[in-house]
Amino acid sequence: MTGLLRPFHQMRWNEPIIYQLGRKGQRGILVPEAEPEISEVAGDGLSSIPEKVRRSDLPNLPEMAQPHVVRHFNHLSHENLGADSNIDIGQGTCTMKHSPKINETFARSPKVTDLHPYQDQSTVQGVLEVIYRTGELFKEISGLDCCSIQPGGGSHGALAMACMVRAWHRDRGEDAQRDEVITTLFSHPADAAVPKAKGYKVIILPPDEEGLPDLEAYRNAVSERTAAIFFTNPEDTGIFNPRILEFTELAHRHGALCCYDQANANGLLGIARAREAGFDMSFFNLHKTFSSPHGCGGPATGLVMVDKKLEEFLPVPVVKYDEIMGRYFLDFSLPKTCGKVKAFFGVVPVVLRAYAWIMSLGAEGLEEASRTAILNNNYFMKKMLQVRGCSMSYPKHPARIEQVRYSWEELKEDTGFGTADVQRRIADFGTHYWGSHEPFVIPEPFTIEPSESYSKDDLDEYLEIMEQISRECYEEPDIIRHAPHNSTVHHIDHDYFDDPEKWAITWREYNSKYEGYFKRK
Amino acid sequence: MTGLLRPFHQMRWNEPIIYQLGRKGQRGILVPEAEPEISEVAGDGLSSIPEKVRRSDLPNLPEMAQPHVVRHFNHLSHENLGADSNIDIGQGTCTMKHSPKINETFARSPKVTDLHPYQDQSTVQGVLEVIYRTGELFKEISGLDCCSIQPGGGSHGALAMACMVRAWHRDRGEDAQRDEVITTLFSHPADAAVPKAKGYKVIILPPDEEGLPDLEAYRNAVSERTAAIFFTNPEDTGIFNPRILEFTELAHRHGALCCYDQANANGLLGIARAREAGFDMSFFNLHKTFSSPHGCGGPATGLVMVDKKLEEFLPVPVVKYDEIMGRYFLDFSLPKTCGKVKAFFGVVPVVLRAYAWIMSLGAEGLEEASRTAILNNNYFMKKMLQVRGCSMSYPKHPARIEQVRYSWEELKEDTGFGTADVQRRIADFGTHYWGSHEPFVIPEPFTIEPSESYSKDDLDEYLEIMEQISRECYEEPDIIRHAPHNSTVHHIDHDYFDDPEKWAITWREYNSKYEGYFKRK
Amino acid sequence: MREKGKVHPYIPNSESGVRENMLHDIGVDSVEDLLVDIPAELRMKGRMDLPEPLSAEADLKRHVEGLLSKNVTVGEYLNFLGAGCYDHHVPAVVDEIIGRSEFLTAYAGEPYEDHGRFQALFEYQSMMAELLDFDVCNVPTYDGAQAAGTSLRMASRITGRNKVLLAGNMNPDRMQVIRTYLDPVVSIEKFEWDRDSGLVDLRDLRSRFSPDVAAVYFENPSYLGAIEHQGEEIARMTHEAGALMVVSVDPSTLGVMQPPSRYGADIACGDIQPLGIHMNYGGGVGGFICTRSDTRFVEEYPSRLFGIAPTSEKEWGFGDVAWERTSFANRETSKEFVGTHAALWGIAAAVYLASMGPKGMYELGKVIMQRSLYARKMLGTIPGVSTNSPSAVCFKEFVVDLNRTGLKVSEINEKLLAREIFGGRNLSADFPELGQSALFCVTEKVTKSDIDRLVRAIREIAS
Amino acid sequence: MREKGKVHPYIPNSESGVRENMLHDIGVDSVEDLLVDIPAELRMKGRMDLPEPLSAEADLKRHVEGLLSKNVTVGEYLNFLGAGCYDHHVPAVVDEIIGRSEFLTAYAGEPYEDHGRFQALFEYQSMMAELLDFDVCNVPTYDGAQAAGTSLRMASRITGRNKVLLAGNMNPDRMQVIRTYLDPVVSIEKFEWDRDSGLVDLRDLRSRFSPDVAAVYFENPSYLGAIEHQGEEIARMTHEAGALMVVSVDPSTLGVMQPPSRYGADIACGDIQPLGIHMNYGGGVGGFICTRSDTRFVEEYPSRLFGIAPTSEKEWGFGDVAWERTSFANRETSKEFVGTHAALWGIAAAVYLASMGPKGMYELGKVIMQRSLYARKMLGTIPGVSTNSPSAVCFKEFVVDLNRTGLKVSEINEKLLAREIFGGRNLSADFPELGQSALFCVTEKVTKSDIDRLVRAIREIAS
Ligand SMILES: Cc1ncc(COP(=O)(O)O)c(C=O)c1O
Ligand SMILES: Cc1ncc(COP(=O)(O)O)c(C=O)c1O
Repeated sequence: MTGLLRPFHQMRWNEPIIYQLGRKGQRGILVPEAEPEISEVAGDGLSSIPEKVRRSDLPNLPEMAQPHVVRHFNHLSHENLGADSNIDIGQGTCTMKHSPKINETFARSPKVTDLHPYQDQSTVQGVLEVIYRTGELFKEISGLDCCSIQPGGGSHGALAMACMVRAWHRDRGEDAQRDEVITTLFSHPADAAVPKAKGYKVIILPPDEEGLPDLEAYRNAVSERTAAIFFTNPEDTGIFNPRILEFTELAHRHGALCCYDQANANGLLGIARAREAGFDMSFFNLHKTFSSPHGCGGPATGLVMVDKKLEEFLPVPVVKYDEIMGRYFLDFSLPKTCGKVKAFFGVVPVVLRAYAWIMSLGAEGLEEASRTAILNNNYFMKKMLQVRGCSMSYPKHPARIEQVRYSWEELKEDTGFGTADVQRRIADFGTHYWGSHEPFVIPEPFTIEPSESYSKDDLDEYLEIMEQISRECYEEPDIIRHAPHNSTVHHIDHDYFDDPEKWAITWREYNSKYEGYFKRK
Repeated sequence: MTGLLRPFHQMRWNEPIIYQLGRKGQRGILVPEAEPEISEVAGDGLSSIPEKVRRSDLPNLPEMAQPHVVRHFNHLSHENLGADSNIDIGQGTCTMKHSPKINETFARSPKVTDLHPYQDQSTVQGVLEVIYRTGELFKEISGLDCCSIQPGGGSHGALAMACMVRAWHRDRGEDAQRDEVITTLFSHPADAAVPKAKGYKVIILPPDEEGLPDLEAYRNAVSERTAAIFFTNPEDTGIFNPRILEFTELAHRHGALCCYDQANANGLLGIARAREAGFDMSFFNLHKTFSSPHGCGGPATGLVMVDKKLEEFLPVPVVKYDEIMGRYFLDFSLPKTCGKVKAFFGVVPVVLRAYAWIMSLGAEGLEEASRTAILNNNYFMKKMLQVRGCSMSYPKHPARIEQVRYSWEELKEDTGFGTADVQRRIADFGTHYWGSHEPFVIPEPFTIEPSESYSKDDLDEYLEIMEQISRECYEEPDIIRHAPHNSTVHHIDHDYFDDPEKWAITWREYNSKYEGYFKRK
Repeated sequence: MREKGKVHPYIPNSESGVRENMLHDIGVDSVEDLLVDIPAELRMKGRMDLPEPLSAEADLKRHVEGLLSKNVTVGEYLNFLGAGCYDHHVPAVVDEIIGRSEFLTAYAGEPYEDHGRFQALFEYQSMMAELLDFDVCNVPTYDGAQAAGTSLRMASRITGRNKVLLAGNMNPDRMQVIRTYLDPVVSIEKFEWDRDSGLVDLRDLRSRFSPDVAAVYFENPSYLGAIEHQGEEIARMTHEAGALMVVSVDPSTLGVMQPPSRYGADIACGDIQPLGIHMNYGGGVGGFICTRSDTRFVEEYPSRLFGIAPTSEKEWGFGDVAWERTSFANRETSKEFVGTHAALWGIAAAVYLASMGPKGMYELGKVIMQRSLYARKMLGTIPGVSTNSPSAVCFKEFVVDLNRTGLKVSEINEKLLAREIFGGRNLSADFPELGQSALFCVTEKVTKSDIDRLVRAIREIAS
Repeated sequence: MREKGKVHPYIPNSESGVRENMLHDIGVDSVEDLLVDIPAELRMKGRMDLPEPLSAEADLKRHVEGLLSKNVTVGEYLNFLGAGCYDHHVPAVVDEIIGRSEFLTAYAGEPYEDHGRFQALFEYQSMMAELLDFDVCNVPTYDGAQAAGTSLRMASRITGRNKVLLAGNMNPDRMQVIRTYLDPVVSIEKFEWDRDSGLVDLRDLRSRFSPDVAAVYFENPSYLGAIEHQGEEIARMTHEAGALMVVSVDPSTLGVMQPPSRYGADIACGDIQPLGIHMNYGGGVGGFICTRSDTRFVEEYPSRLFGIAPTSEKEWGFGDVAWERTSFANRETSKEFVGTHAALWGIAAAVYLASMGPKGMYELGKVIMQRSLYARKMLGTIPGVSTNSPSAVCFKEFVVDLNRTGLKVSEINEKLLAREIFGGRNLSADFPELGQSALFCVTEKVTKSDIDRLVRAIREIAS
């Protein structure tokens, strides 16, 4: 009971694959049956399906009674952590934070879940008002003017931006000429991949020796071919680019648009905004900074804000307020719209949670969140750098915003263990740690983002885990080598993911390749 | 992956006591503040409290931020099993079964949770209708005539019965004379303890050599002093008393009332009822047979059914239907009522779940539940008796109803390990097992009740665990001796529960007796 | 008798293939063969006459939600009812935690596999003890009424006496339960309350002591809302008479009011419903009993008491303290009885208290005092309406005297209902001496504009 | 700038004492000192002009629930809207599981600490593959629209061609998304549908093939509800032209309808919303893409694909298959991009499919067919109302031709609304060729009496 390290063991159920459970004939739920009067009129319904497309067999699904469905998925949930259960600071760039339970009750209300997108708009005034008000809040948060909640995630927000860039230049007759997008190496991969998917040639700026996008390289890259720049700032190094205005101004001077990836705005609320930095548009991940839970990877929202001049290019529809009628409505009439990026209108429960979170904190509270995130990050960094084998690059920026990309280069050199080994071992301590996204120019990287949801005690506990693992790398290599020990499962053989002969993406594919336990057929 | 035994490990967080968490000044939730206009009129409110009773300090509660409250109790939940997570057949007499999730959604609806008991009855017609309809269903289930949902658990149901017994005899002027209640040794302890708490002298019938209440002893016991009999049938031996009618008739012949403990009715639905067995009243645990979840031990309902003749003695109020007005109402006007046993009217969410469960199954489904419970029990028994060291008494009754009390007598003799040792070890397999309630006339007892919620595979898995533990007792005693190994905690020192010098019932008491980790002050 | 082929989602083995296998393993032909012990005359004839089942979940949902939609909630209307069941805010965290299946569907697991619930309830006991400034608290009983009843029977056993004195200004619903619970073992005598102040009538109380009095019981605040500040005097008298003082207290007051331990109570009890538990039409109740760490007291609890203990690996372990007291251990010599009570609400209260913390409980008390004072003052400005009598300071409830409106409480409440307001509890039946009076309750959820709306409505109705 | 002493429940370190400690440990005086990299001109001036916060949870709840109460749900009114978003019954088990915090609040944990979500999504993939009779399925994409868009871009990459042919009777909302997603890399051409049958116009389609056609895309059922049974012919033509056939399918049909793999589809896609996911005003969407186990196809998925692998202790292990495809691994050479999509809905669909099983999916399809056939027939009996054209057999949706009522769809729907009925989707804007027609949807939740109520209402309105 002394010290912060807890003897931990994760739940281990050794849960079978669902197809190994149940028994032929069992049912998990029953479906309504047609009334006799209906059968009289409509018969069995099925014989009217043209024979060619009438299913000739039953789909091979599990057959399980309800208690077993519940138990199985409960067991799987026990074998998962989640932000509610661990000190979830190890997922840099993702702003793991507390999602207040009250907001869940809103999102789960039938008043949200049981609405059809094509209901008469008079019957969805509540949800339209929430969307509208959220846009109003983000005007202040971003400094920009108009809002779309349509994108279903951060990368999707980037897509909406790329689509608007195309529509904008097309409108000005410059689309053919402007076939390049510039981004930076430490920006999120989506900032390159998305414009590329949208048909742009992507130029990636390397970092300079301070870790910031190389301004010289940028000057050479930007031109009349530049359609837009897609920048994350701060990048996951946590260094705010103090010259960002030079970048955006230069882009503007060349007729390009400036697109801001604010997936992670958690260090900047009320402190520095898209507007002041000269961006024309920006997206925000409501599932990160704005506290909607991540749901194992969505549903999510990459809310987009744009400058007034881009309003008519927004995806349709947008929510507007009719002052005279006193009602909210969906406006589809943007003649220059970039089109739609998502079915229907967007992910309302996510927007609602973000709205509630912002309303619960207000301007002062949002700022407090950012300032605390910065405080936590710098505190953690200070201590983390004292852990043996850990370092960071770009020491010219000793203060960082909300996250830091670290390196185990020295650990690797000293012990042969690198970031993947630490990652494997940390599962034994009931928490999570992530090895950073590409590029791996910082060797053996990891990114920590200790958002405002974590206390000093949490950070100290996590630091103690890092120290312990570092110590083990130096002194007890066998522990690391065979980790994890106290997790749900043990060392996984990765060949089975990269070799097409070996991989199995479904149980059916497994059964076609293997019998018993991975015995090749 | 072969066999049914799973390598299991329960979640081990080594979670601190809540007072070891948080930090001075932290808040988990904020409370509304008075509007300025109110402060103007009412001041700070507090100074109006007479000084003598104005609290002079703040209560010493934990100070925790919301994420930490969530995380702490999540961790504790991880360190608990529950029927949703394990093959919960080891808690005999408690009818652990599946509680359908749909019924939870009903119970959690604001249309249930957010009702005040003194609302105008026109605004609670839905809940009154549910109570009324539940009574109607139980008329068929029990064969009896009138219903009260007031008791807050099975023992409370017994209390309501004892109170009606008193009221009945008082009404007939026989209260002073009738000061005895007869129950049986294998009946639930509540059937003795409750009448005793209600001022009765309790006579406990021993079992005869067949394990049934000794009829001879009963004939000697019953008299004009007998106020009532309180019988469980079947008792946890699982043997249905085929001569129960002789008991009830004899009681009636002596002017006594016959009270049935049907806490566990799970083997008898649609098969054998209180009415046919001659009982005047009976209680039913809605949290057992009728599927309301147990909530770690309540809230619960011990619904009481009585014969028509006892209607006016029921606890007040009862729910009635006014045909003319077409509305349900609370009837307080039972002049001979036994009084109230519980605040307000009863535990509505529990009643609602039971109502929904019965409605989802219907008559055929309820019978199917009982028949399957019987099938499961007899299947399990057959296999369990093949486990080395296990036996049961009263072999004259080779078929049992819904549960069986077994014995590890032989195991104990052979290995020195008994039921408590098995209990300690079973935690290592992710399930639970209970050593029966007193009396321990069957040596080293345990009671298994495999309700209809469990599949053959579940029973086989549990049996394999029992076999494994038995094998270990014989062959690997050290494993048993030091169990549990894979649970949340290890061997607990029981002296700290029985020695007043050592026990600590609160953290505050702990701190007054100990410092550090159990170091006596 | 089974309908061929019908498989129930809740009953895995209702699938007929597996049944045949199992019957075969048992060595019988049908379940019927397992019912040999039930004689024919005890078998039910025919099938229960129940409604057609709603086997499809969608059909069941529609049916039940259809019934429930006939209810009107306190969220839909404006509510001023209290009288022992209170519409406090329930933090969402509470519902989240007690909704988790590991707590919701657990029952009586052992400290090894159900460590979590033992710890959670030990923590509940610990926080309640701090709130009450006592050393011992039990796992929740059925409700505050039973907690009071048991406290009085504990007092009776401890003192070896069998009469208790109960305050006339106590909750009449609770009074009925206590009566049932004590009868015929302990007898009850009521003592007077002062009609002007609303407090205990000390003179009357003093006159009633006798050597068979085991305990004096009063509530703080009283049922009529009054803050009782004569506790020390009452304690002095009571102890002089060799009896124990039992005080039932609303725990939501304890951020701003002294707990009974501080003015001499020997046993404090009450209902935890105000601590984060939904009203549930009165079903959201659970009782607590707190005492000193004194074996004479501890041994008399019928309830479960979870204690802390060391383990072989230096973890926190838990288990039942003094198990032999309980009816689980000794049917004939137990202290009253124990059973399934309201443990989950105990966990709810634990989450609530941990969320609120010391300052939350303080601020809760403060805003309730402020808003209820405001409401009392404002209602008092309506012609024909008086809120001055009884005159004591109140916590969240107070008596509104409507006699001079010329209307009955029932009439006024009916008109309030038409305006979507649940008016105060009608006192005319339980306290006929007050004529047409009602008990209004103002919790932290009631805002100024709610109060103003009420005042406007009554002003209209009364004019 | 901090308001002194204000502590936020969501921000543990907002308590000022600990901040001082931490600043001290860092070696600075204030957070301001950590903002050195942000030049003054980039700093926000003043404070954001946001509404006063609702810091108390009770206040927040009242505010938000007040807003939401302005919505009317499909449970409160009777609903006949479909058109790509369907009001199927969502089993309570689904909400229970996806509401569990371990799934809800998890994100990107590794297979060691988040084994559970990997397994749950592997099982999702496995069940979807069975439903579709294909070997591979991805972790859900944003929605069925993006699944279609990506399927078409996969087809383009596989064939090395850059034009796709889309059926004219497809979902117009989805069409817009596909257009955005393909532009400017892949061009789109629409082909005709047969106005009489409602099915693909084979002649027109045949005329449009050219060597740059990568794929033919149609939906089954079509947006207008028709069951397309010419799949084999379309596949033959398509494959002869060297193109791939991409079919988007409503998975709720697949208990009774052949999956596209059985009539020649190379890629099947669609939206999982019907599989146990609440409509959420159109936000409850998630896309699936299924193919054969063919590396040429697998390598073109942009999505995550969870695979199974052995562990050193012979457990089931999981991880990402062919990670190098994804934009997480290679920003410049990735297949499109991946990000946070809709994983939780994938778990929802897994729970749904496991609960329903083969027979549940079959019975679902059957009752929908029966009830929608009944509705179609009954509506057709109303004078002025026709449900015969297009003539194809439909699944849960069908076109109701209201031209001869002399009323506009919008007028009829308004009158239905006044009767608390959401009428069918107005087709007059998207399909002007149909004049005043509406698309009505009947799921398993709609009972005979609901349909009769609708028919009565329209009969009244139209007369
Ligand atoms: C900076 C940045 N941009 C974009 C994204 C992509 O967001 P999403 O995962 O919601 O697609 C992320 C997510 O990690 C991010 O950190
Ligand atoms: C036969 C019998 N009677 C009474 C009871 C007491 O019920 P409760 O625990 O609800 O008080 C039980 C509970 O185990 C029981 O099995």
